Amino acid sequence: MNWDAWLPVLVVASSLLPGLVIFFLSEGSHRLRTALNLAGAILKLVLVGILIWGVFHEHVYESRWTLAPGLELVLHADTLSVLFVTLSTVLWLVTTVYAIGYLEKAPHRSRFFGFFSLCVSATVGLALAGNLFTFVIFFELLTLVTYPLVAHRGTPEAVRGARIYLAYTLGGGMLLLIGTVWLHVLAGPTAFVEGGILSSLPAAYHPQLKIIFLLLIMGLGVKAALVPLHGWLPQAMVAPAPVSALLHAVAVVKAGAFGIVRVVYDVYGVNFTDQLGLLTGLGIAAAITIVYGSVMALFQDNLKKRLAYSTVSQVSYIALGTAILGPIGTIGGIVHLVHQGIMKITLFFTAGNYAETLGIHKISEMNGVGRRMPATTLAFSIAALGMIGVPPVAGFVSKWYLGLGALEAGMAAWVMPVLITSSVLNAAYFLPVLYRAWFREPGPAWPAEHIPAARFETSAALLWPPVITATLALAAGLFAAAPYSPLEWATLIAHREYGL
Amino acid sequence: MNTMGLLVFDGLLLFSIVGLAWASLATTDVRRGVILFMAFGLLLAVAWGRLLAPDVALAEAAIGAGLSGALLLAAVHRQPRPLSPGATHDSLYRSAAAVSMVVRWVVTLLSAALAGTLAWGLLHAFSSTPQDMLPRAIAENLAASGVSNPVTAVLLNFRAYDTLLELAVLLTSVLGIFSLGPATPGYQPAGPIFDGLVRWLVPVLILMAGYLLWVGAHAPGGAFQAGATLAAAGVVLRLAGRARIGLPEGFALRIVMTAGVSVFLLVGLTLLLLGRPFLGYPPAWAGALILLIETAAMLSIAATLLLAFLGGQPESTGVKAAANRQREEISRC
Amino acid sequence: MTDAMIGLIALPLAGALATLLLPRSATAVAIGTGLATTVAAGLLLSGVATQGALHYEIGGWSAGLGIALRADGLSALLLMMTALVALAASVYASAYFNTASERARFWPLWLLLWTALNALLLSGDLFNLYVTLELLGLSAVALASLSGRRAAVAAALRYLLVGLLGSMMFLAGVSLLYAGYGTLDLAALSHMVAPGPSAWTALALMTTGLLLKTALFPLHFWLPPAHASAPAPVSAVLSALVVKAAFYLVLRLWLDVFATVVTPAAANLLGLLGAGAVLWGSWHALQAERLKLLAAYSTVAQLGYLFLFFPLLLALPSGPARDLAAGGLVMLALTHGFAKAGLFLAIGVIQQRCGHDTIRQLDGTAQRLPATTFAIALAGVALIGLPPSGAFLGKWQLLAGAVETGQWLWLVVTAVGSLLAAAYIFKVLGHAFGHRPYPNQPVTVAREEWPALLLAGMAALVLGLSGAPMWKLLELGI
Amino acid sequence: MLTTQILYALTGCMIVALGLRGALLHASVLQRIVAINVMGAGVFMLLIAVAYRGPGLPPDPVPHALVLTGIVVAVSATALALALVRRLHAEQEDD
Repeated sequence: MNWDAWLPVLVVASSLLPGLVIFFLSEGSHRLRTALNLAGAILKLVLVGILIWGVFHEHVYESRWTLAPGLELVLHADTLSVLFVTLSTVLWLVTTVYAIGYLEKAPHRSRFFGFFSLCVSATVGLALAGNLFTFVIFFELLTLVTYPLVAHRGTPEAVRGARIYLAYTLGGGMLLLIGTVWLHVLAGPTAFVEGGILSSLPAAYHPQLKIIFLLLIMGLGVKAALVPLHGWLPQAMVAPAPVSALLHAVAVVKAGAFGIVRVVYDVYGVNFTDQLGLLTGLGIAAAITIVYGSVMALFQDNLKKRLAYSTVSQVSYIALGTAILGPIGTIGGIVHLVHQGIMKITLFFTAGNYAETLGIHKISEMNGVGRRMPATTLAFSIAALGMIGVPPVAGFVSKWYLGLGALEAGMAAWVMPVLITSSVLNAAYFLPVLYRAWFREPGPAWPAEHIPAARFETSAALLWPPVITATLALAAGLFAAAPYSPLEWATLIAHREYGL
Repeated sequence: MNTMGLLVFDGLLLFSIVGLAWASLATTDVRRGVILFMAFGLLLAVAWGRLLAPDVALAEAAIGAGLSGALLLAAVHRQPRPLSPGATHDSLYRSAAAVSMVVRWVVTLLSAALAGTLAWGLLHAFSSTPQDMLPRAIAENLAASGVSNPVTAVLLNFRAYDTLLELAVLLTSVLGIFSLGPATPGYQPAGPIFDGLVRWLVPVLILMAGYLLWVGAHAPGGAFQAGATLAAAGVVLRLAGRARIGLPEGFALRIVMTAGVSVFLLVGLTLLLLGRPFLGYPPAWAGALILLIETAAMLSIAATLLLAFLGGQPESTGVKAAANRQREEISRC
Repeated sequence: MTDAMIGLIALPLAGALATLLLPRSATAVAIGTGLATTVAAGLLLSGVATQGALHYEIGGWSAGLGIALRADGLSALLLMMTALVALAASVYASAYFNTASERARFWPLWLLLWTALNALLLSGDLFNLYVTLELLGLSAVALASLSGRRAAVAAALRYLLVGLLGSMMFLAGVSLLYAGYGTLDLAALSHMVAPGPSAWTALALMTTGLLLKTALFPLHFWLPPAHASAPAPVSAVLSALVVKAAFYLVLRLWLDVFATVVTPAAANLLGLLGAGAVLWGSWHALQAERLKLLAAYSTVAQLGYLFLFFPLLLALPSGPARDLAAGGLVMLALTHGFAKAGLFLAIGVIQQRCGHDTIRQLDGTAQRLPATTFAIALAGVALIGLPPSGAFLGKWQLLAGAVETGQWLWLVVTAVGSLLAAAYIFKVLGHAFGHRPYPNQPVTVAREEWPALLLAGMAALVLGLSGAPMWKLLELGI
Repeated sequence: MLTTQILYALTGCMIVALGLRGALLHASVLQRIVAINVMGAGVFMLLIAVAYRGPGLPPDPVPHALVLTGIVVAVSATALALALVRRLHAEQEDD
């Protein structure tokens, strides 16, 4: 069998098959379930390694399957998809370990891990999608498999939050579907080609293309939590911590941002989008979301809600990066896709640790938590500083490139103030938390101490994942220039997009 | 009968037919409506005779007016009190009195419009030259069909598949009736005069059924008319309060009920095995096969129509026709 | 291959007679006949795929004089779906009815219904279609009133009266056509029929009659009570197959026989009625208190989508675009067949296990019957039209056709309809998440839950992913 | 004689209209069943009128066969409808 055609399918299947098997496992078989999960994750990591090496050397991996005449399911590995696949695979491995620790005695674990693996398969499938049709299929599948995860706890709030999440995402999915069908009718099957394919269409179609662009961006914007469409994200925080960590920091939210990057670069082509005057609109929407998210985060006492609003603003940096014409801005946007993922997942892990170990849900309860759980709080601090953009953590790198890109593209007039205000706001809602955690005296007793302080401050499976991801965030910042680092890979993508 | 006389006859006949139909539907007393409907059916049979359709006239008289009338009268007789409108009224059509005039006018206009368009379409169809392709084809192939009566040829040879399905329809309706409950209680024994009439009438009916069956090959008649006459004999016996009305019991009853369809199917399939098309009788054997099928069909038509009149499986048979339906046991969750 | 056609009619009919004559071994005979009929359907499908449209003259008489059976791409696919759905429902029914007398009464009527469906899909003669429609109507009514409860009998009675009205109108249309063109054979008629008063009236009458039987929007009042009160396997087949057979006839008449007579205005009227059905059906499904009513209203809505295709098929010039839209229509019809049958069977499991199917009190059941809930979820995915399901491809073609012909109303209606469908499906699925622990074994009643799971899986996964060869098959049909 | 054919066809249309009106308007089920039978008779009259070729000429046998089949189908449908009505009455007495 030719390896090139089967590798992308294997990457998707490596989490799909264990997921389907886990569904039918009875609740009791922990070891088998854990083994299947970890085996799937490691196998995927190995396959992705091969993928990275192959794509770096201009090797083409593509598998096709026709669903109907003119409608093909295409999995094609190019530089941009590999970046997102690597991010998802690494973080999935870490989150699986974390989830095994987090759900120690919880019910319905077979169902949880089944849908968990399906969700990662959908994300990886979405990343590897070769044309807009396949992207839409995996986009809707992602909605379908994340609904049970958000509603996992079964409490009335969880079901209500899941229903709101569903209403938003299915509505967005319908807009995306209509836009894709319309584009399909105008321009035939739209494959993702670096530099975009729509510039060749006759000028008469331009008004229609503008409406289609609006539909696509609104459809994707729901998942990327652009301002008017972000309502579901804070509601979906009722989900268990590993779900919020992987889904709302990496899979779901990133899928929306990744979709915007795909549409702008590989369907319309960034120059053609600018020629249609759509880039500035996208930029303004992103800017509004950045500021709005940060402002709203200020007022949240619940730690996870604050992180949720911070996600809303941080994801729009990626949209801002795409809106900045020029390779440097693009690098800034794309590299932030990875950096934000690593930093935000650390924050959600640590929030999960606080809740699981000490029963802390509100920031007001975090006085002196640094003394009780030093390692977790250290990880929290690294990630928080990264979010603010303090070197050497990864966040600084992407903000630096965004600023540089704005200067180079002459859009500094309104991009720089946005970057500065949002960084200040980030500091405003993260630094007090750090101060309260490190320098305040702890209260008489923790709200609900589940796990006593034995050799480590909490169970191993809960402690090591945030520490690993914090070091990754640090490494991404320090060794940004190293080969195969996220920044290097983003530069490679930008060069191929702009054909340098 | 010169053309003027015919015209008068037609006019009179059609006027009374439409009059009876209107009267039967205008009255609110169901019993009166049913009786008028039976009269309407009989006049209709005369109309078919007038239009040179003797086979259909026989069937209309025996089945359309006769048996349908008997079924309807039995239903009216059993109806305890006027059906309270609440029971089966549709949310759209409340009891006749409460239906506002608007709805009546709308429905009347709607039906008039339907009749108008139907007439308009028909006149257009009649104006074009009558297509005689099919009658000519039947005339040519009549010799090979094994019977000389064209209607029987169409029913049992050219369009035999239709008749097979039609017998299946009859079987389905009886199975549906069986699943709805036991047969109706019988009637009290007949007085001497009625008993005498029955003693004379039933043998004549049976003889006529046999004749109709046989004559169907070359003159108006056939399985349906014969079956209906046989069923009529059974109905008369039932009305006379007789316990035994000639229906077999249990397994035998089921054999008779399915005789028509199974013989038809067996003949069709064996012909298929012999390399002929399905239901493609070899000309030499056609006559005999048609008679065989018609006999079986007559028996099952008579049995099914009689069981329909009885309203279910006669009690005395072995099958446990429980008095009221035992509810499905549904296990609790 | 033509023997497969005869087999498709003779086998279930012989099965019906056998189950009537041998009530004790009725279940075994019925399942055996079902398997044989499914094999025959498979043979026919492969025959049509290799040799193109098949044609068989019963009795050897040439078309017009005798009755011709026809099987093209469309009818072969519908026959295959009918066989699979009916077989799965038969396996389900063998476990659903627990008293011997019920089973003895159920099987003959069930196989007669199956005969009627096969005969209707194969028939190429107008009057023969009338007889098959009557056989279908009567057997469906007899099955619907099987439980003997008051609600079921009243609904079945109304269903019968509406069905009779529809058949009479259909017959009036047939008599008009016979008066005008002197033949009853569909193929001959499609060449002879020319626009004119008799053709328009005949089309109008026959279509009204069939719309009564398909329960299209204004004429749908009889469907929800009838389908909701019938036993589970019966309502599965009623919703998935019986109404669809009547739709198949409307399709056959409008696109084959009356192709030259049909005007875009008439097609738009059908489209509008379909749009009304989508919105009305989805809205009432959302308000439904009981699962079976929800599924019945969902049938009314899903049939509305199928009628939305008519204005598109009329407006698109015949060519690849039209074939794609026709393929989308058939894919949507097939997927709805499988999904709705799976949904009704799953609801039957819940109703039997709990004695009720009111949605509000579903919490306990949904968690204790994970396989059933999973079947409802899969069927729901197919009913909404979310990806891996065939309905996604069907709705894609519907949207593409709407965009291409610039008829934006259908696009908006489809979008709103799908979102409403998502609302009422997930209203049900919301109850599947609770804190009660799962039973160790996911499948509790194997013989009832596996058919539901397989049917729903067929709709949600198999049709969506392996639907490509179906389009090639359809070039032969519409 | 063309006028006989048209005369009977028009009467048929009128009977169909009467039957339809009765079927839609009547509340009592039995009368609705009668009305449907009347409507059926009307349609059969159309068919027989179509078959009529003139006083001396042999009529077209196909519509005759169709009407024969139609009559039998109509009676079986009526029988089932009446059984359903009877069952409804029985249920009414129970509760």
